[in-house]
Amino acid sequence: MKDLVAVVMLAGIYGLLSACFFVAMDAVDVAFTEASVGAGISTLLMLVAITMTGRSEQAARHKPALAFVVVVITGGLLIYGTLDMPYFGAVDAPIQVHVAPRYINDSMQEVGVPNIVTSVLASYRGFDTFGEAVVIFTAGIGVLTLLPVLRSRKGDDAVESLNDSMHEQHLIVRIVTKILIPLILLFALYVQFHGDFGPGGGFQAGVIFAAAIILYAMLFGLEVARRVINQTFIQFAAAFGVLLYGSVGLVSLLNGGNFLDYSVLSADPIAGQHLGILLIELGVGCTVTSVMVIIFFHFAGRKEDKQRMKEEEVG
Amino acid sequence: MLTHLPILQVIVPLLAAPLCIFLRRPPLVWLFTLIVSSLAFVISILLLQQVMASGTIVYELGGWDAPWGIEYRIDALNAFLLLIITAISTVVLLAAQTSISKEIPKEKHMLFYTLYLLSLTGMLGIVATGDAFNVFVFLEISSLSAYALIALGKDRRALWASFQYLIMGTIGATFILIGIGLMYQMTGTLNMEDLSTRLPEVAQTRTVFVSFAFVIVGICLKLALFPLHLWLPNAYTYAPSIVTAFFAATATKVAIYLLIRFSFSVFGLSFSFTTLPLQILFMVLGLSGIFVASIAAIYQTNIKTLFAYSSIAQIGYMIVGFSVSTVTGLTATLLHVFNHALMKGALFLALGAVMYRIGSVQLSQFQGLGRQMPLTMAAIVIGGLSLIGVPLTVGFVSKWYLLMALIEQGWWPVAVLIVLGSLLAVVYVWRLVEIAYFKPQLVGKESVKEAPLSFLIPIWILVMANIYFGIDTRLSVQVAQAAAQSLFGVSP
Amino acid sequence: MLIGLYNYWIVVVLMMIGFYIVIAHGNLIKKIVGLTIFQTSVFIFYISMAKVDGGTAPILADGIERYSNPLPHVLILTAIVVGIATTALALALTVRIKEAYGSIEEEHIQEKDNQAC
Amino acid sequence: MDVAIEITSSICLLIGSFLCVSGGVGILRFPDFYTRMHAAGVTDTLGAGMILIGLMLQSQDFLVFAKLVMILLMMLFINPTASHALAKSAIHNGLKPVLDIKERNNTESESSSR
Repeated sequence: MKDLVAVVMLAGIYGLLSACFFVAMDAVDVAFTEASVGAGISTLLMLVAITMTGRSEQAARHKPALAFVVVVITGGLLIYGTLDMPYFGAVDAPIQVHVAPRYINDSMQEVGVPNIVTSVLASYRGFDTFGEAVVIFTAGIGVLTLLPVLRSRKGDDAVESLNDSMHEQHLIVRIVTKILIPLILLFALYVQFHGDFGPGGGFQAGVIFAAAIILYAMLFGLEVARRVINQTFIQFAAAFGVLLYGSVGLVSLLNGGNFLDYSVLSADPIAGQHLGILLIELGVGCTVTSVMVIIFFHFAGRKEDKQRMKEEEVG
Repeated sequence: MLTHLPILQVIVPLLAAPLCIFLRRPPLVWLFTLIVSSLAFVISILLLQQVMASGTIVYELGGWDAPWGIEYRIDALNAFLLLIITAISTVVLLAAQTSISKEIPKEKHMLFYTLYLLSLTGMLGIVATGDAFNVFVFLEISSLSAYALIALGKDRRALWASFQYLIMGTIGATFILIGIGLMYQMTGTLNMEDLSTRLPEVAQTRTVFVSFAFVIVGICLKLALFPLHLWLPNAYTYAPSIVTAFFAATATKVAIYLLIRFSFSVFGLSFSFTTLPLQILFMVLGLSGIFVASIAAIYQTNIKTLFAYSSIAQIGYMIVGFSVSTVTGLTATLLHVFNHALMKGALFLALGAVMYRIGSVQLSQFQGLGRQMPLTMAAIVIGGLSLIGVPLTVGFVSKWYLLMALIEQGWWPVAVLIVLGSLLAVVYVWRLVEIAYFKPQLVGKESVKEAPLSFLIPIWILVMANIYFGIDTRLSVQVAQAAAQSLFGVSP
Repeated sequence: MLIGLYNYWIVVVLMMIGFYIVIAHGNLIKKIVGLTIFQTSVFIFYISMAKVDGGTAPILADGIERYSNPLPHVLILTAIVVGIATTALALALTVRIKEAYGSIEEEHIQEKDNQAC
Repeated sequence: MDVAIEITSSICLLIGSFLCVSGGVGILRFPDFYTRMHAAGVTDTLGAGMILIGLMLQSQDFLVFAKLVMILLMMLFINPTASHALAKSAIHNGLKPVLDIKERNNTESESSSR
């Protein structure tokens, strides 16, 4: 297949299908994330990238033989490795009897959150999630360094006129979007704060929140969106999320517990856990939203800036 | 506060990274980064003291006990590595501001330091943690920041090098992820300590064997072990000088640490070395790495590439020491990890100084540099001697131990090959020396001044360390031996 | 045995398709797509081992006795985030490579590098 | 009563599934972009709508019912808008609908390569 758009769309569909598979495998939280990331954000980013790098693949020789051998060896090794595995769905597999039972049986008393995934994610293995927030922060900083804004500012009038012409073009879509965006934001907030009881949490909420902003930017022009959401502000927000997470840990350290031990945040351990989880989910949400927006703005902004520079060269 | 040292070690640079975004002004950020890095250095010294005095420190994150929560487990090996990483990072940072002022546009300086701190955090996190999955998370933090840092290089080839590294690195990380998954599936736990007690029960299964293979291959990709080294030369050549100095001295060391940790502590010595032909395999790979990379280094005209290849060769020495799998062998490997960090730090920083003054590190540009930048070139020469393994430098100490380990086992042929490999190092170092000292200065070329003090101080700190630890070996050998013994003590 | 393990075998095949795309294709975007497929398949592998016969989603509710294992879910949530971070960075690099080299084919880039040397 | 609801809901679900499948076939079989979009857009709105109605009839819980209604409303908003945006951008970028059999043969190779 030479058309990269088709390739990217198929990859997105694969993401969506695997999300469906995750639902069937009882992993609702993961399915939610995979749907928003695999089918949503990553497809979007790839499409934006393709608009800059060209849509079709050039015919090129590649060396399938060697790659094929490597793949067959790796795959064969893996198949060989599966032979001694516990069977699919087995109740007495090691992973079902060793560490996990404590999460299932005791998390309600120890953390007090019905969604076990949330309690493991945020409390038992809270440090992994901290690492996750830092990873996404790193990606944001990385994109910032790789694709800096090439601002060659034209006057604001040009933006306005561009704005007007776009307004006529996308009338219907814009009006529907105007109705939808508040709903999307509302849904994001619901996901953010309902994560304790159902599937959801900071990361998913952050992606949805960012999706609303990205939708706005796509329809009302990047310049307008950039004016609404200041660049420096959004960088601060990304840093703030990580700091919020970290400071929750530091406060628990100062209160005499270990790092990220939420039980000491409040007199009642369960209340402390609730408070801690709420705060760190907010931190994750904050970082994820701002990083996703940063990434999108810098990809799409790169394209617009390039176009503008080209026009200026010609004109 | 002392009980919280293990986590502070990682958290201090981690939280400093987002704070950089708030500071924004480059000189301020530089100073801040430097302070944070030295703070981390102080913490690592304290940790090492504690570990040497009272044994392994365990720190439970979130207050959850081990297999359920994540724990940090610091023993002599971790503390040693933490010390190396923070020390190198601090020394390299001294020169950072001067060096990047010419290599990176000003508006990116703040982001550079943020990424630098993140990368430091990632490495510290990998080393400090006692949880297999946590390793993966911090591995990705350090790799992602590494890709971005390498891509900051001026040459467009930096981008391509970074992309290749990204692909290889991600494949490696995914392999590690698969390996950890298989391990988890057979034991039900992710904690390394817990894994090491539960793995022997299932050691005979094919799944565990495959999981071991995947983890090791994944680590070797990160380690740039021959023949998986292809990403390394380009990445080191085109990255900004500071980044090269930092990564050459630390990144592969972290991978070596992981290799040792997984094969000795997690899977256990008897599994790694008696059931599998790992000894021979690593011996062959290490030796061929030494020879292929050294010979490749001889033909390079770009000095950064030359030393990048020499890094691959040095990794070969570490791997040979590792494959001997005796206390002496492992001591040699750990010593070489420490010593190699010192020499490569000094060498690449000195190259950074050359880059700063003449804007290129092509071999031809070095003509007559011996007289124009005497201190910098002297540092390069001492670093080169150390690479060869001349007595009174650190390189000699680690090679001496390596030879002892080999002779203890009666592997004479290998010992001879190691000495031969060192002779190859003489060739490539000599080429540089010849051009720098014995060729006249290019006609019509402007004369260059000696590098600024901000370079000379860190370079000479490292060079002095090269000589000091080459003469007074008590400290490094004692710690390395303690670490090696603890590894064999845990898994007899 | 076939029934007990077929799930893993399918996952292995998916993984290897992704892996093959990464190493065999020269187009950088395709490489990235391959990488996401490879990673997503590893996620599927983790999630399938968490499944318990007769279990439900790990959200505590009255009257339900058996839940799927929540730990792999947590790990994969983290891994998905790591995956998207890598993808974003890789795409940014691709865009820069296109600007610097005028191509996103591995071969052309290497040719240009060799000429420059 | 229960039986009646059960039957109605099954019929709704069946029709919905049939429409979805036929939409899928349409995407594959129709000659050009616009007709394919028609297949996708129209049958998906109706097909998914019927499935949702079928599920609503089966829901015991009010909360579930409310959620399904929300989804239905959303679909009714978004699907036509998305089809509209697609068609519009296609026509803006100069993709001509196939109007005639003769013309079709000329452009078929072009459109099938997409």
